[in-house]
Amino acid sequence: MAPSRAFTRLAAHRRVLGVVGRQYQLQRPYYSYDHPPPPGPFNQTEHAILSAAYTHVPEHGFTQHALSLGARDAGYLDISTAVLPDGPFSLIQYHLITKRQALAPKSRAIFNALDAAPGDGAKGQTMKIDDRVERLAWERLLSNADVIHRWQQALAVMAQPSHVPASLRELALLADEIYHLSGDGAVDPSWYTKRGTVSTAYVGAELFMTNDRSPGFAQTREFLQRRLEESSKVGNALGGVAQWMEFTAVAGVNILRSKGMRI
Amino acid sequence: SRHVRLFSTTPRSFKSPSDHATSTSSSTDRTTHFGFEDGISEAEKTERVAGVFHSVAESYDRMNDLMSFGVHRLWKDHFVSSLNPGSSSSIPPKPQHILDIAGGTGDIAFRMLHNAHTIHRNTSVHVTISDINPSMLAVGKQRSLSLPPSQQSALSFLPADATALPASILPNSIDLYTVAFGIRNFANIPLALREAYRVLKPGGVFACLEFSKVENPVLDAVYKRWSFSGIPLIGQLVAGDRDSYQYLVESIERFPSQGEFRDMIVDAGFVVGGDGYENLTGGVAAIHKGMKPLDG
Amino acid sequence: MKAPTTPLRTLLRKPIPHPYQFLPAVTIATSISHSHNATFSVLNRPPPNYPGHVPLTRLERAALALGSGILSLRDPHRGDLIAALGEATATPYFIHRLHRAMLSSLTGRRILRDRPRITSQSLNLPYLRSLPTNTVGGTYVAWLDREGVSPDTRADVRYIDDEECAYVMQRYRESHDFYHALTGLPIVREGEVALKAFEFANTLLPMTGLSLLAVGTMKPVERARFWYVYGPWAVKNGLKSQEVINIYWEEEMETDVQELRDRLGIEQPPDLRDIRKREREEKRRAKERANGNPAAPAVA
Amino acid sequence: FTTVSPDEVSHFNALASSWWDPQGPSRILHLMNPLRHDFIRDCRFSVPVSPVSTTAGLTYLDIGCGGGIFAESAARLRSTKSVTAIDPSPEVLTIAKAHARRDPALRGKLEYLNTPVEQLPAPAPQEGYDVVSIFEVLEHVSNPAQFLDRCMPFVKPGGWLVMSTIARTWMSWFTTNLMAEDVLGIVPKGTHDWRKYVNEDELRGHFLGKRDGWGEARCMGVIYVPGIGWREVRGSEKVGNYFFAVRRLEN
Amino acid sequence: AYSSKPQPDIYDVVCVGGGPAGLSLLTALRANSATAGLRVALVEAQDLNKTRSWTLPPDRFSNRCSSLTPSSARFLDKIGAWSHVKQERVQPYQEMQVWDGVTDARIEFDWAQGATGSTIAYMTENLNLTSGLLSRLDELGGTTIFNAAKVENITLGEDTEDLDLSQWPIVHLSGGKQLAARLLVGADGANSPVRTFAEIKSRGWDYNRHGVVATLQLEDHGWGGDAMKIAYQRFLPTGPIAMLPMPGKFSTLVWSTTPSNAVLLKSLPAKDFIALVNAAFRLRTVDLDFMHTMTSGQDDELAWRLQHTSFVAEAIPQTVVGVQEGTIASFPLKMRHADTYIGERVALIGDAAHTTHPLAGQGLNLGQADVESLAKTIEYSVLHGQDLGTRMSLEGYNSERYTKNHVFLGVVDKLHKLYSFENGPLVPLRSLGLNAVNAMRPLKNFLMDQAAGKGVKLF
Amino acid sequence: FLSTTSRNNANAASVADASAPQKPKRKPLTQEQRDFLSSALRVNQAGELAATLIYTAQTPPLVNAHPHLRPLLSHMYDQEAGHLRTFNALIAKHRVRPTALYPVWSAAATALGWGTAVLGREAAMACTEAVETEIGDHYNEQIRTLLEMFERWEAEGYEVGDDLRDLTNTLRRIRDEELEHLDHAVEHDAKQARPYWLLTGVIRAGCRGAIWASERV
Repeated sequence: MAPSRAFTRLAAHRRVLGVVGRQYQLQRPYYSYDHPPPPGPFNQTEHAILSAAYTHVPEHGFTQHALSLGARDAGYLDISTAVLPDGPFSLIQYHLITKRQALAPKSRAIFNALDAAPGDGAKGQTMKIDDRVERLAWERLLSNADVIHRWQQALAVMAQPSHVPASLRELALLADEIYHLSGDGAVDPSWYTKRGTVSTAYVGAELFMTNDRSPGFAQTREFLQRRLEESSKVGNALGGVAQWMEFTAVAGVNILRSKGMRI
Repeated sequence: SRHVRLFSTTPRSFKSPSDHATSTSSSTDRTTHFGFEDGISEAEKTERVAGVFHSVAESYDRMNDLMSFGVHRLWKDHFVSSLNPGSSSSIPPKPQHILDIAGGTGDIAFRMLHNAHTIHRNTSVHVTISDINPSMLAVGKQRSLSLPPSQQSALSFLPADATALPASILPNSIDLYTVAFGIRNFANIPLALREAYRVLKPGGVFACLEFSKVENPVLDAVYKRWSFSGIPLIGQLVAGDRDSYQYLVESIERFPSQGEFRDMIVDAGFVVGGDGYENLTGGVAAIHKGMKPLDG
Repeated sequence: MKAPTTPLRTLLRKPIPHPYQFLPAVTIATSISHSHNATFSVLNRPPPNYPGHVPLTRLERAALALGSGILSLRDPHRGDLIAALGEATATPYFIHRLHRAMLSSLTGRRILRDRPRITSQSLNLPYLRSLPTNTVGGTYVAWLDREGVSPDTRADVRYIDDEECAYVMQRYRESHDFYHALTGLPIVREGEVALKAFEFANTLLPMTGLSLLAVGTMKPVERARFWYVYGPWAVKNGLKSQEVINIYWEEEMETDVQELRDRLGIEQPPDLRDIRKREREEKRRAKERANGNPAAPAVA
Repeated sequence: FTTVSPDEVSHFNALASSWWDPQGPSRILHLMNPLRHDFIRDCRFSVPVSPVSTTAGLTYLDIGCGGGIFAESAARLRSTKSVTAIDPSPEVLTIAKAHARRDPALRGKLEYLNTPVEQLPAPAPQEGYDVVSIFEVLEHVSNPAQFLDRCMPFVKPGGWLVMSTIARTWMSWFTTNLMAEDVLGIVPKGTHDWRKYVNEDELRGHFLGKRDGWGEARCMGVIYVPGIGWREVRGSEKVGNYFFAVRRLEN
Repeated sequence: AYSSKPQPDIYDVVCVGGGPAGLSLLTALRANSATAGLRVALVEAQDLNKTRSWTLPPDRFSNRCSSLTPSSARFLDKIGAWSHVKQERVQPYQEMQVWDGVTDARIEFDWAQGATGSTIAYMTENLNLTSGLLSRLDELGGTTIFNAAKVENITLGEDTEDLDLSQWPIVHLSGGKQLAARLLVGADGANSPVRTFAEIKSRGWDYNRHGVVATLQLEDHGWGGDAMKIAYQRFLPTGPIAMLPMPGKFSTLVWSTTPSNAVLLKSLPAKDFIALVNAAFRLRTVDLDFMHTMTSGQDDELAWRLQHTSFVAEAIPQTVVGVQEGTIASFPLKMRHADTYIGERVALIGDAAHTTHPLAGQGLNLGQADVESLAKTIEYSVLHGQDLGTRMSLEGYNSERYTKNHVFLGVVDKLHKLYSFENGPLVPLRSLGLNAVNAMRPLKNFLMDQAAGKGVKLF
Repeated sequence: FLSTTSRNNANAASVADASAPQKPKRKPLTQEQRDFLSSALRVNQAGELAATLIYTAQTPPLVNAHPHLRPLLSHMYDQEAGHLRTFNALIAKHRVRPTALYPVWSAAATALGWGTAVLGREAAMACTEAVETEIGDHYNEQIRTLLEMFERWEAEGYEVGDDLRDLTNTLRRIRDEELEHLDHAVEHDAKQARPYWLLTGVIRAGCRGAIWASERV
């Protein structure tokens, strides 16, 4: 019965930590590298049920039915799915969180492979941040492939008012993960604009993907690239205008100073 | 004629249930509280609670309406639909045995039967309504007559004390253990939780719907003023009995907050999903759910 | 022939409102500057840039456009009128846009350089007939035979000033039949209008747009079919696909039609010919039932 | 007996630290300084120049030199042999000496003395300085006439006595007292006492009257326009600041 | 106490940087009698002897040229340097054709009809100018030149007991030499160490364009022959291309284009490079874009396209037939402007103060105008005994030049941005404007006077 | 021993292995602690940004009028720029969200710097003194909370992570440098500014408001 004792200890352990509040698993301020990370957003039971239910999604979609099938596979009772806080939405969240967390190992694999490949000369390293962002967003879209025919239904569930904050928070975390993995360290207002653009581009591409019949979702990738390019062009234009306005303002002050005014 | 919810604990000595030895001593003269009066013995509390329910018996629903601005019916519907009894992945569906504690008038039981039998057409779901107060059970029996026969056959009534369930309920036999607006009147909540843990099957779900702490400070201030001044006043005007309503309001205040109650559930050995609770209307009431782990 | 080296300034500064107006005194080796020469009058027309070229003043061009537009609506079979309408309305911007589209693609430039012509002599029709039916050449020839049309019925371009733009218009006109083969739309009015809608979305030539007015003259069921099936198909595929003017038809004879469609990004529309055939039979059967034997079972 | 007024000295001591701050209160003096050299050059060239004096280099005596604005600039000119600058206020002289040390070109050509003009030993009759300058001093002196008499012997025959001061008119009150000091604050408060201003005709009268051996007086009016600086305005000596010079005839 | 460190020797003006701006300032100071007495020093990192001994045969020209306006030429003449410049290598031009590559709207700059072709500007090689200035400076003598001396560091001096140099900049040269400067003039290029010492920020932005320069040989002396030389500039969406006449059949190319095009141009063999240059003046922009994607075979592509493109031969430069080997080079284009030109005992002139887009070819002229103004300010200080290094005396220079340069930089920046659009509403609008200005002669004359620097003083 | 996950903190969805019997070496941060640390870093970045922009805006007017102040101002600016770089690195490393009011603080700081500089040398020094006192107190507070957190951990037998220890030392170093600026300001007669109380009062209130806002937004 060792696992059960371990399991109860974990439950106790969690209580001792005063781990509280759903939002912690969605909002992750202050990643600490020396302290162990807080336990994952799903505990063991939820993880067991959800991972089992996830295999039924392609067939039954993100529904209660898939959940109960998953619970049955995991050896739980049909009623056990009631313990999941939001039912089908938990399954969607499970999909979102696992795919997001899968990005980190995938990104290392891709970028290291690109570095190692001498062919195009350490492309990974010299690869511009925008290309890395595009590549990571594309990888994340590809990971939707096997549930894409069920995704419009999932979007409907996510659009319910009670679930919208959690879905948006998850999207924000995805954008932050993408930019962190692409090695972008900017911490000025562009932090917000970049994450905003990649979020809108990603959501647009995901919607596009739900009815994209082209082989290998090639058109979705084109859509994503076009959307990212547009936003970067708009960004540059706005950046240019802001730069010009600042330059002109400072030049005005300099002219007044050159004319002898004591400012 | 709505019967009063009667609640009394038989003054038997408490057997400490199996391996989960808990801290409280087993002597009968443990002190507990009755509303804001502390230091009264447990037996005396059961005595006074029974008295309260007698006087307020006929206005049970009206009291709930007052406390929840009439929303408690919606809470109960949401409570049952979120549990979704009777839904099953296999054909023919596996039988489910549901135990509804302190469900005298049968509100929750009837909704569960409706959910299982009509919505899911799963007749192999059996609901046992248990309450310590025989008159509440009588009211429940009387109301169950209006149910369709198939549902009536799947219903049984059991007068019992939640902190010491009778032997007729075998350990590891219950699929779903629900308690609605009752647990705050239990004399010893941790004991009741351990009882629930004992009787539930591995994978079984403990679910509780109860008034709770309002989270938003502004709303909380308003709600407190309403419950402490408005309700006893109305109780006086409508039911001519101020102290019972006073007790009801105070018992809600004394009931542990969402987080604390969730910890008590976790202590009893259950596993909770996410936060372990779900607030209704900003925290006026809350649904707590726990599951007995497979290997528990 | 090199121009004498009179100082440019004196040349350009003649008190003529337009800076480099064509002057008989100095015959400039290259053609008239493409910007419009407004002041030459109907009497002394400048020499043609290419055989059959008739330089028009703005007024004449407008008159030609208007006249050919109205008349071709009344009688769509007048091919020459439609050709004139196309040329008259193409000049200010549209033909240059198409010309730039050709110039910015590799095959487009090759076409402009080689200047192939699609006529019954230039195409080896017997060889094409031997090609399997799924190839471009095969379908084109099969379509020619089925519609009973010959590639030579195309009129020459006369009213476009720039000589290369004239060839572009000529090429578009000669490839029109290949578009029929590519999309499988018949030359009956409904098929023609659907193809014109596709061409308008793809090449933006005003004549193709104007011929959409012919939708008004179609039968209600055809019009409904256009608005709900063929119209949206034409616009979507016309915009999405690459420029069809840049297809080097002579080199694509052997390629499979579906493969070409995928390469260009065009989806095959529902076969209009079969639909109309079934529709006709149904009408015939309904007519027989109405006047012949009312008891005949209506065919589902 | 002395014409130095104590409160004037203390006022200029407080001003000492910001004397050389380009944006400071004495900016207006810095801007006027070049015009002084133009005026002196016009004066000297208005008389057929005797060849001897130009080659050997001129000697200057600046009375009331303050921070040494004019003294330093005179010393830097190539045509200058030596400059002696005197001022009664000790602090302002320490500032002048400290500032003089910053420019190697001034070494040996500029000498500061902390004495009022009365205690300065009078030179031999034919000796003296080619140019004796009294800039913006007259309006701070308690008895201008005596002060001038005391300064005149220092001028070498053929040399020039040059000064600049402000005319006592309502216009100069409006510009220097009201506008400059109170409203715009470009001149520190308490610098000028309107009553001590000296009119141009009084000066002219002083020299014409009883003194022989002095040539015809020359005068140039100037006006300060904020943002543009000092400009010579003909006839404005009646109204505001003006330069005044008179030449000692060789006998 | 006697400080053991070597005493810095004291100069009135130390000019860092021996470019056209630095040399013409020192020459101006030495040539003017009032300022001839000043102790001046020149510090140059490169070897000036190479500039002194610079000679090129008449059929070879350096690729770094600039156009000198008549007012700059007049200033150089005033300081006596113009006669030292090899006049046979200087090419005045009397007319300028500027047209919009997308819509062919055109403007011609030339003097009134009757005038006997007075000059718009003089095309001179930078090296020709600097060697002329250097020979004039040597002729005047009196300047201590620290040749091939690198500036290690610039610090403020100390307050020793006999001299307080705490406000004076001390220039430490590589050889350990120390120069105390009453006025330190920064003529040391775009990222100037003097400007960094004075902690003056330089603001602006990069144009993401490269200027490709080359010396070309045309088929003839130009349409107007040697008497009437014409400069041409065509505005393409990727940037303007300019053909400026040099003596004989030669002319110099300044083509501002995208970095990728610049890389392609430098990598092409001569015949393809020539084909692209000819195409850039003749063909449509869509052909040009395509030819930039080709790696070779531009010349026969050009031959084919010429048959089908209509253009007026006399309105564009004659066909380029040769390119002088080794003169194809490129440099990044940017716009920078310092916050101020003066500091305590510091003055900035030329590229150190401002860098601009070459489309108006006025980079050098702005520098020369700065020098003229600074020399005048120094002369005024010397004549009035001011300490020529203090901020007080330098204010005149900053006040006179800063606004003028800022306006000029702004106009050139806006022109570049206006003409970088290939489609959209701006294209017809700008063409309408260009044709309108071309039609109004008084407005055109005003513009030409302003450009030549002799027009009415606005700021 | 609770297995710490890989360096780049890919917190796998599976539960951290808690079967080790004895107490884990370091405790995962609780939600409050994480909120405190992220808002602290956010506030500090905003504060240092404001400080750098105030000095940038103050330098030209001050240096033109008082050239001898240039070395002092550039020294103080370099230190503030160093602080900003440190906090920018920390925020990027710990993936903390920077303050959304970044442009607002930049505009406010530039206006404040330039305004006080034009008012005169004393006003500028008074502004520096007010801002530095406010920032100094804030750093003290943060250091105190961190030390309390460490004590609680040590009491429970856990160890403190190195990044938190480095953070505390950095905060101490930066606080001392800020207080040094404070002394410089007072040396250059910040107290003589007219009207002293109004000026410092308004600026300190503004700083406190800004700190409160940046913690949340």
